Amino acid sequence: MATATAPTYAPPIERKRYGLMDWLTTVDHKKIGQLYLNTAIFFFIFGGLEAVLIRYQLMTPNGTRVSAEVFNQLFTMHGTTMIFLAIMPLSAAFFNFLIPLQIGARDVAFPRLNAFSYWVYLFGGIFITLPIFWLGAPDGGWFAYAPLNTRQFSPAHNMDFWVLGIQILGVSSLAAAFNFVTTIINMRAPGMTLMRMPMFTWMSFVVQWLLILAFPVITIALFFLQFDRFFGTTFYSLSAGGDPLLWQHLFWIFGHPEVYILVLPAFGLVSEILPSNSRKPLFGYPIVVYSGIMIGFLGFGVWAHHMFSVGLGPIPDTVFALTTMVIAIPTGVKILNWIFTMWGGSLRFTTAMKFAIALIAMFTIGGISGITHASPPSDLQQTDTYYIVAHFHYVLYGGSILGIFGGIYHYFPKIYGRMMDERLGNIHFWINLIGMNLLFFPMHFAGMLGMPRRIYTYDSGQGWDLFNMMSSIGAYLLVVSTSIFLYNFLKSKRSGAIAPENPWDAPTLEWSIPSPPPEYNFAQIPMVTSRYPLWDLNHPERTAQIPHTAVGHDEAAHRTGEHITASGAHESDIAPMHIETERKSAEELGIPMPYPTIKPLWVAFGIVVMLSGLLFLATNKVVAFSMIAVGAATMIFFIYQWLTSPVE
Amino acid sequence: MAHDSNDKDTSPALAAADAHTDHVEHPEWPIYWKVGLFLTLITVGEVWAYYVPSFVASKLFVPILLIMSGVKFATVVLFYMHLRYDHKLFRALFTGPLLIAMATLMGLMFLFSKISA
Amino acid sequence: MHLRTQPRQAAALTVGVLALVFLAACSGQYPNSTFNPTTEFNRESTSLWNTLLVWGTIVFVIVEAILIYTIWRYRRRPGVGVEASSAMMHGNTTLEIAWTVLPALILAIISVPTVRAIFRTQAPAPANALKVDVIGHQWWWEFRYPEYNITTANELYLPIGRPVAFTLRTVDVIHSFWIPQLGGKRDVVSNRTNYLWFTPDSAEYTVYNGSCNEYCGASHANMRFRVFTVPAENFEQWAAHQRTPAMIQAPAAAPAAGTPAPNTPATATPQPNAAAANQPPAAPAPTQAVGSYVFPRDRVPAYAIPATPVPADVSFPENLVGDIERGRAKYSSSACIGCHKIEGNPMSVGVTGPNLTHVGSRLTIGAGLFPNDPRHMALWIKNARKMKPLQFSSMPTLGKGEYDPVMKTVINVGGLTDQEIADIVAYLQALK
Amino acid sequence: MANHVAHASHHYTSTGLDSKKIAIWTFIGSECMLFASLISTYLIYKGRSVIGPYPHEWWCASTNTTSLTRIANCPADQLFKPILNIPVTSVSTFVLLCSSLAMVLALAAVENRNRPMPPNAGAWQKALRSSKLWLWMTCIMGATFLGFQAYEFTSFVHEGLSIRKNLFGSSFFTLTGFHGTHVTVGVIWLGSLLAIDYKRGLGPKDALQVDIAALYWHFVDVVWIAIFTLIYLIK
Ligand code: HEA
Ligand code: HEA
Ligand code: CUA
Ligand SMILES: [Cu+2]
Repeated sequence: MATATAPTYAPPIERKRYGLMDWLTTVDHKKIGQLYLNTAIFFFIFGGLEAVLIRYQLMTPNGTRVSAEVFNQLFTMHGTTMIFLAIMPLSAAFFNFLIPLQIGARDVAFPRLNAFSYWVYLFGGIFITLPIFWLGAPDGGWFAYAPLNTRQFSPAHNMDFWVLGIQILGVSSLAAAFNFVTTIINMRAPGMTLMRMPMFTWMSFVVQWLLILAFPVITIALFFLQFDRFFGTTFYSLSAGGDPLLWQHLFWIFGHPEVYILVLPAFGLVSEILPSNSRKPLFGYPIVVYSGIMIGFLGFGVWAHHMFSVGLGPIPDTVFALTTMVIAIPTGVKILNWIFTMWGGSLRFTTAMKFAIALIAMFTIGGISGITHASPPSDLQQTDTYYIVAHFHYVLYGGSILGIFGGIYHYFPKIYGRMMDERLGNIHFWINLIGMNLLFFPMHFAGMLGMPRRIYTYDSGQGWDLFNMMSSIGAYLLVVSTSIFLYNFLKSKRSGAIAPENPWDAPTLEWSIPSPPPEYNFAQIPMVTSRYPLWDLNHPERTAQIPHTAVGHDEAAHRTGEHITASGAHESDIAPMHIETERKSAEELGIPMPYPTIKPLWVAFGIVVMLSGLLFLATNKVVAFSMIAVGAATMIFFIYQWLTSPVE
Repeated sequence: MAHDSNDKDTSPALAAADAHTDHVEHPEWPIYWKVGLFLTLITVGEVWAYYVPSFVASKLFVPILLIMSGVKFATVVLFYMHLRYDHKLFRALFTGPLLIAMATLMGLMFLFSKISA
Repeated sequence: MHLRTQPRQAAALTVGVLALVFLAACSGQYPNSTFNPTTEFNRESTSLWNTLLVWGTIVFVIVEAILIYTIWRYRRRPGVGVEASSAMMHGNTTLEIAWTVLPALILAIISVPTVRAIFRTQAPAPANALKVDVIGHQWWWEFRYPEYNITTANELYLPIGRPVAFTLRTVDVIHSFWIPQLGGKRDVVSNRTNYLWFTPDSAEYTVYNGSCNEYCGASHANMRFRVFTVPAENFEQWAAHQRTPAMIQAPAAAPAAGTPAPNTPATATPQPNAAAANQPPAAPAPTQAVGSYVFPRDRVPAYAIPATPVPADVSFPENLVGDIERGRAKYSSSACIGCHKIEGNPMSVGVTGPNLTHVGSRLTIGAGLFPNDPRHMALWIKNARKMKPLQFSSMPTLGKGEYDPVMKTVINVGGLTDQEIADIVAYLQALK
Repeated sequence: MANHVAHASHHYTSTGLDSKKIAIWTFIGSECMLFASLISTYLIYKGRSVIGPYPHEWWCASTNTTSLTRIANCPADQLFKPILNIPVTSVSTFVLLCSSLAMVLALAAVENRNRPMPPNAGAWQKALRSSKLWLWMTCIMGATFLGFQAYEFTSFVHEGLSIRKNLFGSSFFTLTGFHGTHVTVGVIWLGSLLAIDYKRGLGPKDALQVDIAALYWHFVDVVWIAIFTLIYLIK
């Protein structure tokens, strides 16, 4: 971002925006977080409905409720939607909302880039979702293996939408990742050392690195596919000698880190929920941090465990089997540290707590089944069967989704300033827990008894009927439970009980400010002296044994040119750890806030228009090129505007 | 990423002195031109090697070339990109990903038996 | 109290659900179970599975037990505050080392048999192995026995007790070749060749189902095949018979309906095919052709006979009598010959479709999708693209006046009348 | 933003470093994976094209045979020479290297803008203080590199290698094309800095802006160092 520095700026025009415009132009990480949250919940419902249609079709053998073509679109879009449009953005919602609050910052490092990420995600999501409405949706499976994904075998537009859509969504994830890495490295409050960061921020930090290193690979794989489909290059072309395994390797080099991108934020949320509701610090904080880092790091060395059946040969199989198994160790460490966080505590079973506990129980099942196919000869009987479907739903639903539900119940008061209905939450939890097990557990059996995945129909008398019936009933239960959640979410937003600053008596910074937080988050940046600043104030006995130091405080004072008396000079910008209750406006406090701006939205829009132009390349050159031109022009113009206008 | 102490920040915060002039003194022309010359010489060496058939035939060819470009790579990064002088955080930000990238590349070369153990 | 009882309910309910499923799994018939020790490959993977299952269960039980105990024991009770001993407050190094090392040990234990099995299952095939070339097509399987130069489709005959070595290729996208009962799957990868071998030494004298397991497009679900594991001598007979050119076997009774009586080996006087042309539909004179064998129908288990429903919008008049000779003539002059090969029919030389030389002797058509009887075959020929989701490059809709869902047109010119279809069916059914 | 001196007291940063500089380094780390994927693909497909032309061998189309030396008795119109043109590329490589030198000098000039010039400073020392000069040099050399690449691409197409021709064509043009795009972006970026320089002069307070652009520029150069060896020189 080669922007000129302040002096060259045109004098900023201060304009307050209201209503819709307020949302379209916001650069406030909390509002952007809410946008992410609501959009992602919508897409979760959408992907869920696709899944329910899948179950409806498979409920009985030789079902004819949906056609083969539609079914293939359903499972492709279900997987794509859930992963790229539901779970990743749900995590992003928490990144946006929580990271600055947890590290005691007033915003992210690049607020406008943050808005940009959201708009790209929204437009990308719409772009890739629309075609399902005219039954022209992507139908190559969520990992779209070559050569089935090439023009030769998928001549229609279906896969065009997929390749362009994922490309667009990648832009969003990467932009956000750079932003959060910088934020976490650089925007921490005085004394908020890395080893004092709340666990959610830590896991997010790892995830940002996974995004930064994994997404470029899929980006390239997608560019190859894009060029093949639109410009006739030969990367995956059979006649030219292209190698389908190139796609598979590139995809899974991204794909495996991706699965930890999906689960680590949930792990982070659980690591916040458990201590608060056990009234006890996280057990073995450092080792939980390191295990998170290890999981992320090892995640780059296991990708070929998705390819045991393609015939890599015994030596690669062995290597990847072993590296894969090793990941069980750091993950197990997490599981047991969570359990022992509760050990000796005084547990309060809030809905959030129930979801956190359920995650421990359910994810373990998925993890262990993961180990059973980390062993290639055994995997050869499992791969591409429903046993795999069972595995990844136990880790994805039993891991990511349960954790995120927990996170929503836990942080709803902070986000919306109102409590969620615990009674409904309780009902949601139990139906959800029973439903998901009824849904996914039988899949283990269907798989080991020979049922392939991605089949739109199966013959009767194969011994799969009962299990499929169970799964389908389970899915219907989840419709019920999720609907209850949805109702609770919308109702509580409007009429939930007013929430105090710290309803759960939690230890971390985000709870030291009003709910919902004021636009500037912290009137005075707190100077942190330990890992559990709020417990230092409220429950010193809980944190008595961990070291408390004022590391970095003088330096901060020096750097901000302020002198903090022991009591904390109150007109100063930073102050000793304290709790803020009254909310003033940023103007009153003289805190400069970034200007709202529409530019990021337009840039995002330009990108999407530009790429959409490719769709018409084959049919109507004029339309194609004019769309590309207009899109590019919009993008460039607003990037220029963006870079030459002041932030605040 | 790994920071291994509970109470003491091993993050670079303490090292940096002052927000206003956060980058340390960078070298000047007297160093830069030497670096440039050094890079040019290696490049000449590489191209020359390419034109000696006997050398191309020998099994030293590839390793030597790789070493030469590796040295060039490192030189530019250390001197022109100032990693040698700048904050150690930047070194971490760059070398970490670089290592993963190179490991991945090597892995792929093995998997497609471009190189064999 | 309300909250207090929850964890127990949780445990109870979830355990209940799981138990239910277990029961379901342990009762009933599972024709595609991966747990049958029918080949050394299967014994390897099954024993490996057992090891993994045991250790997995141990880990699961331990973890969940500690979890449930913890949430029950330390649930909040009025008045009782945090009672954690200082050792359990922030962490406990010995414990943490313990649950780092123990999993490592378990993994070490399971990795040993894993690695052994990897190398065993991927060892080079024994020299005496029966060689079978598997070629994947969207959406059917081509099987070749180079030693016998037999080419067949969607049906494998394997001699019990002799190693079989598959060479796996595909002409289009990636598919995956799997016979759950006999051994692990292998992908057939475009521009690559894969290998898989095992010995059906303890396989029964029966039929197993096979399937495609890599998503390969519209009819991925309909890319099935059948494996007949038969005694060695029957295999040789079958092979000897399949090697011979097509032999028209007059049906037991006209109309050419239904399957022949069980166990009656296909009978016909082998003859040069030039003659076949001017041979009248001879009265069935059951003469034993030496070394001819087809898997006896009465031994075919129910699960091997497809029950795929026929789409409502395709129909074929009942008991329309087809004439073999007319059928042969029509077949030899129609579109069929462009894609299908019939050894002994000089006109029929196509290679893109399944080889039909002995199609009459097969159990199923449409890649394991329908039983091979005149009715289904007629429906298939009339409108394959309604019987099974297909694409441009595959079996066209042939019935006159039929709607072709792929071309989105009604077939008129070149379309076959029901009578012509019946004749062709009679001819093909006669190719035992 | 954190780097706006004016707001420093409002934007306390934990490392005291500039956020943009951290971001650009993170971005460069990400770019490592990007180019690693591209280079891997080129190397994986090396020698896998079913037809020529090839990077280092002669190719006779009619017989589809290759050899390191000119193939005798191959009809002239069927004979394709090795595609890669080492002399030309060596020059362009050298140009890009020099642009890196110019870039660091530009940065130094900006950083030292306010240093008093020694009284007996010669023309060269004065030149060293001219950020405009060195930014111009960098831009021009970058543009020259792009010119070379344009020439290279067109001549390859004339010699029968298009991006659709074979695996070599696809992976080669895509890899070098990606790099070329990066150079183009760099030239535009430096151009915008030049514009600012003419508008109001770049001083120490802009050093960070220039530094960030420079880091990007050097990285693009570094990538080319790898490409030149792995793609062009190694046979
Ligand atoms: C949230 C996402 C997520 C997570 C966290 C995981 C975690 C793991 N996964 Fe999973 N996986 C997926 C999502 C995920 N996976 C998806 C989506 C697919 C399918 C993609 C597709 O084909 O569509 C897949 C597929 C997949 C495959 C390919 C199967 C196939 O296609 O043939 C394999 C094979 O090794 C595998 C293994 C593992 C392993 C070993 C872990 C480990 O990380 C698990 C570690 C955890 C534990 C083991 C439990 C806790 C540990 C203890 C209690 C300690 C003691 C335990 C032991 C000693 C065993 N996964
Ligand atoms: C995090 C990711 C995630 C999640 C949460 C889920 C959730 C579910 N999945 Fe998903 N699934 C995948 C990721 C996920 N899946 C992936 C990656 C694949 C592989 C795709 C591929 O092969 O390419 C897959 C594949 C897959 C298959 C295999 C398809 C096949 O191979 O043929 C099946 C089959 O049953 C299935 C079912 C379900 C069901 C029933 C749910 C349920 O849990 C859904 C629960 C949610 C709901 C039920 C929504 C609630 C609905 C309402 C509230 C409606 C009422 C409200 C209004 C109308 C406003 N999934
Ligand atoms: Cu063939 Cu799936
Ligand atoms: Cu994986």
